[in-house]
Amino acid sequence: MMSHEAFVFISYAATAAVLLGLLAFTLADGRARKRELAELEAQGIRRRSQAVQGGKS
Amino acid sequence: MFWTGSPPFLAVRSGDRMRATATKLKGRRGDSVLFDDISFSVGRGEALVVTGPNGAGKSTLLRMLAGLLAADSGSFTLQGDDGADLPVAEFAHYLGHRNAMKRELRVSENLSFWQRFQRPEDGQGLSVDAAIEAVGLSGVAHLPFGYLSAGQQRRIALARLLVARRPLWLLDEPTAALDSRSDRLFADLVHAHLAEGGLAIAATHQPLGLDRVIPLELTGIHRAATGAGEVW
Amino acid sequence: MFWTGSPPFLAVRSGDRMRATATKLKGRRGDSVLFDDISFSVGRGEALVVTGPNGAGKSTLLRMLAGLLAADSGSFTLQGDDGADLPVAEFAHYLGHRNAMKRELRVSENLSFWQRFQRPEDGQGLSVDAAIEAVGLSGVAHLPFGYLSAGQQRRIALARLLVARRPLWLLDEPTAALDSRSDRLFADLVHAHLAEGGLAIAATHQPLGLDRVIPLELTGIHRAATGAGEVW
Amino acid sequence: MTDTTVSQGWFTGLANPTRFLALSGKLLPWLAAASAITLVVGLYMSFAAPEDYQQGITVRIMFIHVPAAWLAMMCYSVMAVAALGTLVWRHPLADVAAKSALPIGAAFTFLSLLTGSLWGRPMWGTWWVWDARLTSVFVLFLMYLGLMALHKAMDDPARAARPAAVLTLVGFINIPIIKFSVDWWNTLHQPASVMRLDGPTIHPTLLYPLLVMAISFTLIFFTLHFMAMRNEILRRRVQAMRRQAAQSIGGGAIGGGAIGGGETR
Amino acid sequence: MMALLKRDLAIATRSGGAAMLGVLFFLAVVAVIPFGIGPDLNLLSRIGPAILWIGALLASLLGLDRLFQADREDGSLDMLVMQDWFGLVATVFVKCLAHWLATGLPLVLAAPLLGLLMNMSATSTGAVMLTLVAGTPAISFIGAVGAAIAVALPRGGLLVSILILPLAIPILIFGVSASYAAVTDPDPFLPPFMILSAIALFFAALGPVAAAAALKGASD
Amino acid sequence: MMALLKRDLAIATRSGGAAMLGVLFFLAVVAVIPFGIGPDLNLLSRIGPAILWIGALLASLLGLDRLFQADREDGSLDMLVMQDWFGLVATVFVKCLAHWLATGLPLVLAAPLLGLLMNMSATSTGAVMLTLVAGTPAISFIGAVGAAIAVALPRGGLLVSILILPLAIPILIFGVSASYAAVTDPDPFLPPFMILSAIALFFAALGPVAAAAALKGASD
Ligand code: HEM
Ligand SMILES: Nc1ncnc2c1ncn2[C@@H]1O[C@H](COP(=O)(O)OP(=O)(O)OP(=O)(O)O)[C@@H](O)[C@H]1O
Ligand SMILES: Nc1ncnc2c1ncn2[C@@H]1O[C@H](COP(=O)(O)OP(=O)(O)OP(=O)(O)O)[C@@H](O)[C@H]1O
Ligand SMILES: [Mg+2]
Ligand SMILES: [Mg+2]
Repeated sequence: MMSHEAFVFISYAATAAVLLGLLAFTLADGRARKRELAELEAQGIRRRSQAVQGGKS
Repeated sequence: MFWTGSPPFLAVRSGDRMRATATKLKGRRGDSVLFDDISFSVGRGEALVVTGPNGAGKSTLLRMLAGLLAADSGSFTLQGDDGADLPVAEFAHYLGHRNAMKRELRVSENLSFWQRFQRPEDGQGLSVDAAIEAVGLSGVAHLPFGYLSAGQQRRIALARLLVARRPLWLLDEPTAALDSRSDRLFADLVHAHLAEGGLAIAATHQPLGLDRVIPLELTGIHRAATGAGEVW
Repeated sequence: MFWTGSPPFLAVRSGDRMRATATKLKGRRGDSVLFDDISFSVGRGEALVVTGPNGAGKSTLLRMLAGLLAADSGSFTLQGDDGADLPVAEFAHYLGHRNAMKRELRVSENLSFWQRFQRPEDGQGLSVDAAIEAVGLSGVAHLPFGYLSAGQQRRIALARLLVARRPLWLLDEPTAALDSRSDRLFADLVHAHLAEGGLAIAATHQPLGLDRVIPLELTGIHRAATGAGEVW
Repeated sequence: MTDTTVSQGWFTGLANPTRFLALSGKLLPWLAAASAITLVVGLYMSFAAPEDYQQGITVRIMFIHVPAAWLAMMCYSVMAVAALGTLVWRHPLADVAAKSALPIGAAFTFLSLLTGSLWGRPMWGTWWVWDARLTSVFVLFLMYLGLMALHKAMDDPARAARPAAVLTLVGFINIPIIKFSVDWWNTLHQPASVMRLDGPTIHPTLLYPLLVMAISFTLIFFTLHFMAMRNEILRRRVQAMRRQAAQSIGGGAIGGGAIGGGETR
Repeated sequence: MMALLKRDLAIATRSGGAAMLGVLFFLAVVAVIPFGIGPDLNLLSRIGPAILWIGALLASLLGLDRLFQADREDGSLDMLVMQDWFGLVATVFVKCLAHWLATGLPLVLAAPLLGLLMNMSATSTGAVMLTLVAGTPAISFIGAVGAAIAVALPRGGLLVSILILPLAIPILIFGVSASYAAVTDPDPFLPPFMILSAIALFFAALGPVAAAAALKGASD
Repeated sequence: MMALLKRDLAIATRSGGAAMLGVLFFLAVVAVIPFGIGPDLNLLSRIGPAILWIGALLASLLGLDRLFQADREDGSLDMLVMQDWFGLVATVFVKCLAHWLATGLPLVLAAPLLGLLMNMSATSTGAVMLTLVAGTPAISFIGAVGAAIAVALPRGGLLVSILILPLAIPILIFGVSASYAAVTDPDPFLPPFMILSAIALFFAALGPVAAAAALKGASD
């Protein structure tokens, strides 16, 4: 039987892990998308309305 | 004339104004505009033939006319003889690339299903046997549809148009897989349909053997969608 | 010539004796004999074109040649250059009415699957991209096959013949749904195949645009099976 | 293809993806900072809180269990509103909002299940019971995952939007079931003590840390959601540009050129 | 519409043997449960209604994903969608009905046999049959929504089940509790049965409409 | 052959991550059970192995009938049949393998989690996993025969379910009884497990050959 502290600790650790994981995934995803956009732009493909609405975000 | 039996309810009378009218239709697939600003008008006894290279958008156009795809803009209406709008879905037959028949059911079962499903209460049309006869396949009625050859299957799919009479025919490559005799037979069918006051719109790569048609050519040159289409 | 890269392993050399030979083939469907006593011989660089009305038995014949149906009697053999019998299944491509592609997979995935599945270890053939290019559809490689139009789908099905090189082509209505430009493109493909020592057997309703062909016409007149065929 | 047609109006103007990118870009740093600050304060308060006389130290699990459970339900509610947006206004940004909320909602639901289990073991003596509250949360988790699977199954986001929205709305009945399951069926799980019509019945020393943590989790949710929405917009932008590029290479498409059709008679 | 019903039934009985498959699966479920709880006839008869209901729910999932897919593949779906809104809703309704007749009804009819195997009393078996008659159509109707959503997916089977099962839970709950209420004394049978019927009616109204909407949207 | 495996897996995963779908499906099935038989943890843990096995059987049955039918409808089957005998047998084997990988394996891997939810002991969960590893491929292999026969008969797959499910039921029964034998004391685990493995091996050898023969004969 685990001590009660262990249950509390696992709860907080798991929460931290899940939330940080979600954050890391989201950041990595965003970075990958930006990279793809940059690649496309390097190939000279841009959004048609880019001139009007302005650039990458 | 092979439409025996019931009087030709579609027969052209003076003053008949049934018309299928497209106004500035625009069709898009994904991000490219296949066609834009397509307008035409087809009246009783007239046939419109859509041509164009593979991928031009013929099937897309026909599916829009049938109401299976929403047009990007523009409209297509069918007006009755009294000038009122008719629902295309109930007054048009659509024959697509696929035959809409169940392989495991007999030819006669398939056709009589569509007859009962598509013929309005007071509607007319050939009997199943007469329709099979009309496409020159008497004798196959009892075979499962899957046993037929490709051309025979297509001819049975054409027979569906005969068992429930509807004024507007939308045909997507109706003569695919047909031999030359059946090509003529098909031309006769359409002629008879037009003669009785029907309307037809067909997409095709092959001459259909019809003599008086309104041509509509899609160039197959697509352009990228802009404006409203570019959301992202 | 679009077969770039590897040397044309099929190139006709004097003394090449690869031949596809049918002897007294008899085909039956149900209780009727579709054809009987069909014999022909096709050598390198030659094409046999089977014609006949719908339901004549063209597809049945081709499926027999491919080994997908058992012949009622008679035989079909493919002899290699050294006169030895080759297994048809491994040396022939069969293109049926249906395209043998998965709608949900991308065009390139479909083709590279067939490439790896049908190309023998040491075999040759175009790369997937080159094959797509050869049928004039570069740019669609990444699209799901189901997104293509009917004619584009058929052209991709033709591209399958190019990604794995096999000497004998069995084609069932190869040009169905093709536009006239693609018809010519197809004729060029077959020409190239023949020029490099290939053999082709095609069933069709439309002129294929090939100039030197061996014709074979099925009459479409079937007779009831008798004798050995009539068991009951 | 009316689903991508943007009609004009203040609402759609505000929800224009490009404008959203600009706005959320400005807002995000503030949101992130606020989440971080409230989280630190909340954590400090939860560990400073006295132990419960009944539950001992395990009461600290409450400070993450309860906010996670609330967020799991709130996230689904946000999705349901977005689904209405998809179905009624047909705005593509609504679909983006619904889709990108999915993994976050699934994560919070998972956390509430996990911390609940970890709490249940010492308190009830079992990891899991199939009572109404727990099971309905489990079903919520399944619905998140099912919707994710549905989005993944359709490669074209425009085609997944409406079916997913329909399903989201149909599944919304589960939310009141979760909320009131403890009242409708007698279960092991304890009934509401904070969000009650007659005011909270929980002791302030426990209530305040709980509320701060709840605020913090809510801010974290919005931070992550905005980030995910931005990613999703960029993903769709890349997809659109790719398709467009491919079409201009193959298929003979030329920009803005003459196209098929025209008057025929 | 009768024509559609007849056609779908003809196809169901001719190929696939959906009815048989459902009943056999049902039988398999009932056959393995005793292994778990041992030869305790008392317990068996107690959980019998629940097992029958679970079996029926799961068996209904078989073949559900093909409800519209087969029609889509041969092109018939175009003609079905090419109707006015009421026509389409009615079509979906009839297709659900055909699905139920081919898979649900056989289960209802097989219930007495299975009740025997589970050592259930006649009252109990009767109650289960009654609730199945009311409940299984609801599964078909709500299942149609999943089938319509997954119509374009190659292997929608699992996905459809996943999407549908959570929604089918209320049907199961009230079906089982009505069955139990019929045999345990203090509980009245009618209230849960009425709720079950209400759910069934609700799904019969909602399912076809939602499925029709999904089909209209899916057409391409 | 690797290409075929890859393609079939790709098609399976296109519809939303096959592995995840399998697990989800299983979770949904397991979640539904307590609604039926009630939240009695004791009872649940007792019927747990049976539930897991029923879920596995159901997951295998969903979509099994399409194993060759999809290939037939798009014409691919012709190319598969147009191989020498060994090629065809290998092809069938690989297709079964792909089917198992996409539907059976995820269930095996998810079993521990589900065991937890069903309050099953570690031994019990382990035994179920072991029997599932041995048994679920057998269902795919014998199911292939049914799928091949179904492809062959243009209008009468009725045979399929009648032939195949009775063959699959022994797998289910031995799988479940071996799982129980592992936890209930007097019964030895090995005998039923050996029988299960023997059945699996037999079906793995017989299934592809029989299915290949049916496919060869079916081609028309
Ligand atoms: C896996 C197991 C569990 C799940 C899924 C779960 C789920 C939930 C949910 C959804 C809520 C929010 C309810 C609302 O807003 O009305 C909640 C609140 C709460 N839960 Fe749990 N719970 C679990 C286990 C536990 C355990 C073991 C305990 C303590 C012994 C517990 C104590 C609480 C408390 C104190 C609240 C706050 C109620 C309030 O003040 O409104 N939960 N839980
Ligand atoms: N479901 C779809 N999703 C996305 N794009 C599609 C879809 N169907 C067709 N397209 C694309 O739209 C274009 C037009 O297709 P359509 O089928 O209308 O052509 P078509 O003129 O009928 O050609 P064909 O003569 O080959 O039948 C093609 O480039 C095709 O790739
Ligand atoms: N699977 C089958 N079972 C029984 N009979 C069949 C089967 N397939 C075809 N037939 C019959 O065999 C005859 C020949 O069919 P086949 O498909 O060979 O014709 P075809 O020459 O290819 O015609 P088409 O030009 O229409 O493709 C037809 O009369 C058809 O009804
Ligand atoms: Mg077309
Ligand atoms: Mg043919």
